[in-house]
Amino acid sequence: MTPSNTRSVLLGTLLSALWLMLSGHWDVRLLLLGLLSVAVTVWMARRMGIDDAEGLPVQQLPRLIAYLPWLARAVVASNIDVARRIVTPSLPIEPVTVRVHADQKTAVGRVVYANSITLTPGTITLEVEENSIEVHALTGEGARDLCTNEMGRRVTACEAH
Amino acid sequence: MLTLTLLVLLGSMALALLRAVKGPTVYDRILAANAFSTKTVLLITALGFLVGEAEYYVDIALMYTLVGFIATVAVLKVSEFGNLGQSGAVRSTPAERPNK
Amino acid sequence: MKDNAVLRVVTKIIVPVILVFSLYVQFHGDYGPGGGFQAGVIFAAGFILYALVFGVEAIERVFSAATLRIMTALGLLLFAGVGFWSLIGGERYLDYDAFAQEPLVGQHVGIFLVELGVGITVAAVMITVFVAFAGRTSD
Amino acid sequence: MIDIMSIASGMFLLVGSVFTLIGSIGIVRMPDVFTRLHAAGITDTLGAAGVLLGLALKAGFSLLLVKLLLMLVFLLLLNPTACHALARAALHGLRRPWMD
Repeated sequence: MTPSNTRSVLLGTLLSALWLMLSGHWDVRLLLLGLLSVAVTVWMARRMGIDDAEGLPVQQLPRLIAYLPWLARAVVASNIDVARRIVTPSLPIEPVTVRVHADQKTAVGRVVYANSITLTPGTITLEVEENSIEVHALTGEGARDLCTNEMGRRVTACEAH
Repeated sequence: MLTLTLLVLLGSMALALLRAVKGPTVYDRILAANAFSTKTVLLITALGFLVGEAEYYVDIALMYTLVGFIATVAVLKVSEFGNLGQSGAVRSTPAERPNK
Repeated sequence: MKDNAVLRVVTKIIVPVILVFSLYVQFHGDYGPGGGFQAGVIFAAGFILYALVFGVEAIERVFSAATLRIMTALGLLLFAGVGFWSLIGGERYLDYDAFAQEPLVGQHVGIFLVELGVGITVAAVMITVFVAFAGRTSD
Repeated sequence: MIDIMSIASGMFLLVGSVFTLIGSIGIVRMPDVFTRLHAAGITDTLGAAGVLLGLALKAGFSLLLVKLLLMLVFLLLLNPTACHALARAALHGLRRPWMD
């Protein structure tokens, strides 16, 4: 099979799983309609040209799931920190913008990194470039944490295959 | 606890609305609208549990999640380019490699 | 907005999800909230997101203007055709009992076809309206 | 067993409500659009996750649970994207961010 056909089959499998999660009906009529819906969607995705390696990061997917627990803990920790700053009457913030190095090789890797940064409150991705990301941080402390590049290294580890 | 959550969500929506009214920039208003739509999604879901028809309400909330995102992107595009159609390759930005 | 890598990648991931969701809404009208009109709107919204990020001319890759016109007419024709089929069967307009021996089965088939027609027309018209508006520039 | 579940669900709802409220207060209190985005991020992550997981514990093992988790995934994928697009647009359209 050509790579694009393989990806279409994969997309179809994932979308079928989505249909079953949404529908929850197992009679023949709705299963056939589900198959039809998935087929129509895969066909449209092919015509749109969105079922490429960016739209369907198959190789990275298992590692990305393994990365999520670490991300969740980071998100909770920074949530508590930012929440405490908001409820402190003096509002102790000192916003800075920093440029952090992004050594991810693929666009998907950079996007995962950028979204991880935005997802943790206290840091927001402003601009994604070829090998760096511009970040707005609520505190100098948050910016320094990011510069240790622990998150970046973990995301880069996801795309190795 | 469910009732409390609903009341808190309504209060938060009022605060977001306050930000949308006060502005001062268009981006503050878009931000407020986006936060408002997130809270609307949560409100619809929680309301479904309160009235005991969560299966119906969660579908509506799912749709609202997707459409709210599209709405934010659309408004951002209008505020940035002045129209909806432009492909966006026109404005010069530090280059992300084109798609193909 | 194609030069925004985050938006581009997330759009590529989410558009198929939106399309499947809209078709789920289309075909589960008898079980949950939904039906042709809502499904058509969500379906079109998926394409609108695609066009917002990749430019309105990208829609041409999937639907040409002629295809959209044909889809609009086809949906309407399906709707009207169901109505007249019942007339021919000796029932009233849009009386679904004419579709099968069993009235209940006939109603299911009839409603399904009518909703499908509504969905196709609404989606095509929404996309057409968006293309018409987005194609115009302010400067 | 039922009791433990409902207590856990209540705890999650409480956490979600508290963070939603704090995020909304932040949207009103913060000095400019970028800092407000940080506050909105609190509502979008721990606020939404708390409320949805609390409701998911109420739902028990069913299709509803799957849909609630699906909704959480959508929110956690789409909200940072909208947030980044908004920050980027504000950076281009506005001026430099507010500094101390």
